[in-house]
Amino acid sequence: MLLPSFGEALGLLASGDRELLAITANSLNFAICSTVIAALIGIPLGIVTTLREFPGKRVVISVSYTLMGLPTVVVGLLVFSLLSRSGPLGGFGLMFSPAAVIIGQAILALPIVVSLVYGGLARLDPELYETLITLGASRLQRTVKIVREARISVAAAVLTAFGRVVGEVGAAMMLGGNIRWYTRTITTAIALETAKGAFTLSVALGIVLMVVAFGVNFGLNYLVKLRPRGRIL
Amino acid sequence: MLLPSFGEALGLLASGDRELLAITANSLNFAICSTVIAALIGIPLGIVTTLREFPGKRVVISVSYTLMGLPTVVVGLLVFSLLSRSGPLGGFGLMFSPAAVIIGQAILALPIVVSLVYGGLARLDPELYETLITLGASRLQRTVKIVREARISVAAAVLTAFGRVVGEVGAAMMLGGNIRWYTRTITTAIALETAKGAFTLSVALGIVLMVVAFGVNFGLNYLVKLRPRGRIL
Amino acid sequence: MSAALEISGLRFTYPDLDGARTPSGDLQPTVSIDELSVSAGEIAVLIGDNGSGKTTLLKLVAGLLTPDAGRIEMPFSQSRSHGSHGGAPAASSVTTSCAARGSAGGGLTAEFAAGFTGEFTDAAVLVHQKPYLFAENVFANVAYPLRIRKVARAEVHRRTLTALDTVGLKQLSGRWAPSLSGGEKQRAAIARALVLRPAVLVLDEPTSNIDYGSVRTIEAVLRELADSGVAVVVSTHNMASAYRLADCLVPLAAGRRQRLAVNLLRGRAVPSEDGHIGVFRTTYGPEVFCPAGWEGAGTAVVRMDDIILSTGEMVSSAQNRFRGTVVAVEPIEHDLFCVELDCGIPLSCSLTYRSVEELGIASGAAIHAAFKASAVKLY
Amino acid sequence: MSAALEISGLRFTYPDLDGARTPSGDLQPTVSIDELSVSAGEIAVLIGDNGSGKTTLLKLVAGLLTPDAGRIEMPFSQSRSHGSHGGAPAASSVTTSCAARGSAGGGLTAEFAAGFTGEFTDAAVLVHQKPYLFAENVFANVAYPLRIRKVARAEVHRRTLTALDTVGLKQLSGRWAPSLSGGEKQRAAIARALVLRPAVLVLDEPTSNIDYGSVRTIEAVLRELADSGVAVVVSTHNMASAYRLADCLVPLAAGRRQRLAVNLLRGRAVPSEDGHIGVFRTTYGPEVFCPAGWEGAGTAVVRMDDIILSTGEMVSSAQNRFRGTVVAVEPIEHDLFCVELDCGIPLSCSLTYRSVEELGIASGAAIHAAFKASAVKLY
Amino acid sequence: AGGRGERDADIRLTLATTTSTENSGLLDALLPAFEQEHNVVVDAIAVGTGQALEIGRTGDADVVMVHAPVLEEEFVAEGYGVERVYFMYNDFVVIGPPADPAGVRAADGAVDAFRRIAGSESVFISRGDNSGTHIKELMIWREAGVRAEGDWYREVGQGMGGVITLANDQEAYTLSDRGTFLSYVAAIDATIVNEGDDILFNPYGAIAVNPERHPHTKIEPAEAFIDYLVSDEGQQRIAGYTVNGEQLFFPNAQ
Ligand SMILES: Nc1ncnc2c1ncn2[C@@H]1O[C@H](COP(=O)(O)OP(=O)(O)OP(=O)(O)O)[C@@H](O)[C@H]1O
Ligand SMILES: Nc1ncnc2c1ncn2[C@@H]1O[C@H](COP(=O)(O)OP(=O)(O)OP(=O)(O)O)[C@@H](O)[C@H]1O
Ligand SMILES: [Mg+2]
Ligand SMILES: [Mg+2]
Repeated sequence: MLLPSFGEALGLLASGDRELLAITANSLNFAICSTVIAALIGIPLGIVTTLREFPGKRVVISVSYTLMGLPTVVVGLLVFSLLSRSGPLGGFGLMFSPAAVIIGQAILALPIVVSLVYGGLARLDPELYETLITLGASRLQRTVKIVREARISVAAAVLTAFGRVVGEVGAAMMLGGNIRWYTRTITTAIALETAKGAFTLSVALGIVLMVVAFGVNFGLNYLVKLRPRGRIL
Repeated sequence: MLLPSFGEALGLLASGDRELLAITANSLNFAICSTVIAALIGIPLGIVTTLREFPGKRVVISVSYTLMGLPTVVVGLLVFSLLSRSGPLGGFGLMFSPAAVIIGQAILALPIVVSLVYGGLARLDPELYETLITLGASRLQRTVKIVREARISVAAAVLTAFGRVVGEVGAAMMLGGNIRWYTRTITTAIALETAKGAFTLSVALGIVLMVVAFGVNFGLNYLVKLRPRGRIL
Repeated sequence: MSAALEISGLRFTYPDLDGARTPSGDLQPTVSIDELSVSAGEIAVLIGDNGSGKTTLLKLVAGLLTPDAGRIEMPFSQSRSHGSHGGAPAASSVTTSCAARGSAGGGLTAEFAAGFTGEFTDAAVLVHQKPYLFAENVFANVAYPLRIRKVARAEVHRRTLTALDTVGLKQLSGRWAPSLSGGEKQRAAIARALVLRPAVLVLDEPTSNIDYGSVRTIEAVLRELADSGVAVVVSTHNMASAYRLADCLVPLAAGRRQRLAVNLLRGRAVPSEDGHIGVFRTTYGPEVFCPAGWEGAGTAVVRMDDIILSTGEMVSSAQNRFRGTVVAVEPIEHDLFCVELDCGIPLSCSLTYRSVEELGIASGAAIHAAFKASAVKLY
Repeated sequence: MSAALEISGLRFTYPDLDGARTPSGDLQPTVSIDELSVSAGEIAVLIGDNGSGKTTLLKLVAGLLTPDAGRIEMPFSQSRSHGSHGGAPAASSVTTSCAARGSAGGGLTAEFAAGFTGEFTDAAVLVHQKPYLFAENVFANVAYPLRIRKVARAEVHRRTLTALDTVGLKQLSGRWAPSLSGGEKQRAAIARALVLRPAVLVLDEPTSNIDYGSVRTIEAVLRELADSGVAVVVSTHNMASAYRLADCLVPLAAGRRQRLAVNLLRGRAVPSEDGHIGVFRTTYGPEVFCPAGWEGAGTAVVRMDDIILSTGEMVSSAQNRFRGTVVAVEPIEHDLFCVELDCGIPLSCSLTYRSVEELGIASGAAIHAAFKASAVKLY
Repeated sequence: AGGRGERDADIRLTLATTTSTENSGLLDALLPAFEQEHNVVVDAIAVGTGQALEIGRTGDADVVMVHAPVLEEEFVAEGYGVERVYFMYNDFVVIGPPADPAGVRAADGAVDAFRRIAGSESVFISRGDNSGTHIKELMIWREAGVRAEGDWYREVGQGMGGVITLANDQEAYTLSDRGTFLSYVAAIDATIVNEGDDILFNPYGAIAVNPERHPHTKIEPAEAFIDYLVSDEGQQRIAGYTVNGEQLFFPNAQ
């Protein structure tokens, strides 16, 4: 009885409801920006963690895995304490703006990217690294090539991070403030409708979210070819 | 100003505050149960997805990756619509109980396990699979061995799922109801304290969560030896 | 001898998973074997250039690839069901093809059809060209196939150590397998197959990374295994090893069997009185003159090109002169013919059409054959 | 000839990352080379049993492993900085060891010290035993090292196709590299190293999976490369290939250089009048009798054991008889000595202590050496 | 921590309530005595007003305790609730930046205050979530005859705490219940700029879920609970609950 028809949700989207479109655009915008930031920082970090030996490496890896589970409200609180008017970065007036959400979500995404990139690279053939060294690839060139060879893992890491942030509500709510027409995302809208007791609408929004996320996902999958020929069991 | 001292939080834990211990126990209990359930179902699913060719495989993988981003409130709502007194499984009276939380969290964890196990196994040497077939390993034996060989990836998948559920608040809140002494978890407690404006206590609880999660993480890492000798770049 | 492995009408092409990436125009099947049978106790050796389809054929035999058509039978296999693997899109076409050939094969046709989906693994065990060793120690690797068969602990221990000893790795049994050297890995993989004593043992270039001395050891092991009734199929690029091992030498090119271009004679090089020349006593009885200094060699190889035929007795520097009869004359390619002789030892030689005409060679004709001692290569 | 690669006092042991998994008692270094130098234009061939340390030594030369002690110098390398890799825990001890030896090495000591952390990669390129090909097509694999060096497109194209042609893979240039056969992969990897024309080319068992015909092609390529001034270091288990290639044959056992047990003579087997016996014209001038039928072979190998010495002229069935002088007498092991002779061609033979005593062999003594034609093996 | 301890009672009563009762700490002061006396455990589920009522509708709660008279009446009228019982009230306050740019402090009552805010187009934060507070806010706008629209009127869809934080950060006005404002007052600059108007009266009601709709609901303990709320003991406890010396809720059982 609570489950809306899939059609109902798509109907909402298709009807081009201006508010729904704006909310959806916000969700995508925040998630994509934060994932890109996290990827730009996290992929190199994951590679360094894999390729370098340093004291405490195992602890670093464990910490990174642990931070994947960072509760979104905690991230929200931390960023809040930085960006709020009384915080050290209060002067920029970033609180309750898209920028604040993106910062929070990037922080959420970062350990996911680092951990999963590490996890993927750690399984690469050791000879790949040696081959690159011996062929004289510079550090940057090695990195690029390793990422290309491990593109399944890297793509999976990025997709996972994207999925995580697009579906998270804590940081978006705390940092964006769920301001209508400005920082409201699908997830904060869902939270709002749920609090209103409008469960059906919530689920419909959830379906919209999944459809949108699936689109992004499928596109990226297609791009990196999750199943390169001859490298799969 | 919002950041409490780490010591304050640890002090709470160390002082053995009965309620904090109960909340922490709940968090762990729910997260571990749901992760175990998700692992028992998801690891075989991930393996099947990797090893089998079937039509629409790519779509299945994309869907699985997409579901990783399933917003927790949506899962909460879906499970609510099933377990609610007016839902099909209402007769069991599971709503607002630990069981409900565990079911919801297991649903959240499942696509994570499946996707990441798939991602990990897809990079295994194709010769491993052929070797197992030719040595006459039964399907179960092959599965066991493949998991052992890919234990880094599998452990990473399980850890990621654990991290995700231990830090999520939507399902725990919707399905458990944040009932004191019963279904209150660290994350729902954080949400409560945040709503109360007790930011300092929230962050302290967040730190407790991270410490606990780190413990579990480190233990598991140690168990599977994230860095088996000679297999790392 | 009964065939332990029979192949007929086998066709296989790699599915073109990604057309853009494969060169076009290469439409012939990767493997196309009309007939091949290996008896229990026999060693068949596949030779051929890179890309000629050796590995592909071996994987087909081991059930790791599914033929597009044709059949592979292993009458001695006690097939054990492990469920299917990899999907069997061609299974029905295979069955049809089997049915079309009626009862010609007898034996295990039904099991066979299932076999393509992985059920005769107990019968045919493959050792890969680049073996995969599990991330555990060497002993555990070699013991694995026994352990999964629930063999008793003591028995596992005994057989594993024996196998390790056989390949000369006993002292490394506690080592972490991924840290072994290239050849050590290959030997560990061979040991892991040996512990199973399968009906058909399939090895892909088993000695390619193994040191010279150990190659002989592995050859001896394979021979011993064959003598105990196992059918062994190996591929190799080491021609000396191929000549020494082969009961049946199978040259491949572009996935097809080629005609053998040499005569392979078993026997023993014995000390001769004359220091300049050696003597090779064939298993058929007659002796062949050969280069000196190879005492003990067990195989003599004479290229078909190197044998000269004539209708009358020849006077030449060719030490080896035989009288015999023509058994068969078969065309090889455009201008060339293969003439099979019985001279006490079977000999084949290749002739141009003109020579066949001139000498009037036909089945049953009497003939003289000659070849130089230096044309005999010993292994 | 100037040395393109000079190794001295080299010691390396695999760090015992996980003590529990390695067998105890194996405390000697994995590689321990006191001295080895390879000139520009020379081919050095490492031979030895599995686990003797060939791969380890090659990786040390290629800078992929960091020595515990000793030095590896490559005076011709134009070192290019790629930053360090893998960390260099032993770097300081290496430098110390270099300093201790003073200016003996000359040249690149400073660059060298840095070299261990990955900077002479341009100089020494390694082709792995199990090459890793990138997940892209063959052409892109081979072109990769040029592309990262920002070589012009047309030049990349030309050099890549040349290299592919050299190893006989031109027609597969569009193929998806991971789907190549074993030998095709190895050839692609060799081509990928060839395009760089490095000062020192290091190949680990480059022909182990390559077909018989192509082995000769690869050998010819390596020789050509050497002739163009490259120092080539290869390991192999193929003794024939080793004999044919080696300007300097380096037998290894347990990581240490061993004394060579054969005489390696360069020259050419020429047709002889007598059909029973062949003639090998050495580059030193004198001819050696050898088995017939090997016309064209360029290498003759005589085991040191097979040479008999006497003080007076011998009458025997041994066709090869030389007069010469003893150059050196050195103990090999307990009872054995190695006697180096100059007989127009340099020859070494092994003798027991008793024989040395009886024949009164000492440096400068005149001596007669003899060996049978059949003791000469041609390659 | 109150006297409620391990969950050992046989009967469990599910109470769906708005967050204000739990967040303010009132429940901890109110429930233990009842639980002990009746040997029940009250599972308090603090959610949004709409959600609390929805949980009641689906039969997943036995008692609903909210402060949205209109919605409550609808709930009872639909037959989900047995009877709506008022048992206490508190009040709303208008809060705003200390500088008070709209001059709300000088306003004559809440309706005038809202008119001033709209007139000066000072930023006003609305909860926009159909909660009791939101409904009250809309009522005041209606009374003021102002169409709340435009850049200055921001719907944020958060709980009360979030809205206060946001209003404080944006130096905006908003309507809050007194209890939640008091728990934030120490951490923010915003202050009460208007209070005491009759329209700001905020009555809380308790409704037992109708067992005719949901036979499994525990009507007896539910009614016992409502009886307890309106009993002398309950009323005294409500009156006696203070935060920082300030009384938050005022008993008003008839
Ligand atoms: N997975 C694959 N997909 C497409 N083509 C393949 C695949 N594997 C092998 N081939 C091609 O099939 C042909 C036969 O390959 P195969 O591995 O059987 O050769 P081989 O005789 O074992 O060669 P080698 O001596 O180099 O090991 C080759 O042209 C090879 O490139
Ligand atoms: N990563 C490693 N960790 C520990 N020991 C190793 C490692 N790699 C090689 N070894 C050991 O070091 C020794 C030398 O190995 P190496 O690979 O150099 O031998 P190799 O001469 O190349 O042998 P092969 O002919 O089999 O390739 C062997 O005993 C080997 O088991
Ligand atoms: Mg092959
Ligand atoms: Mg090696």
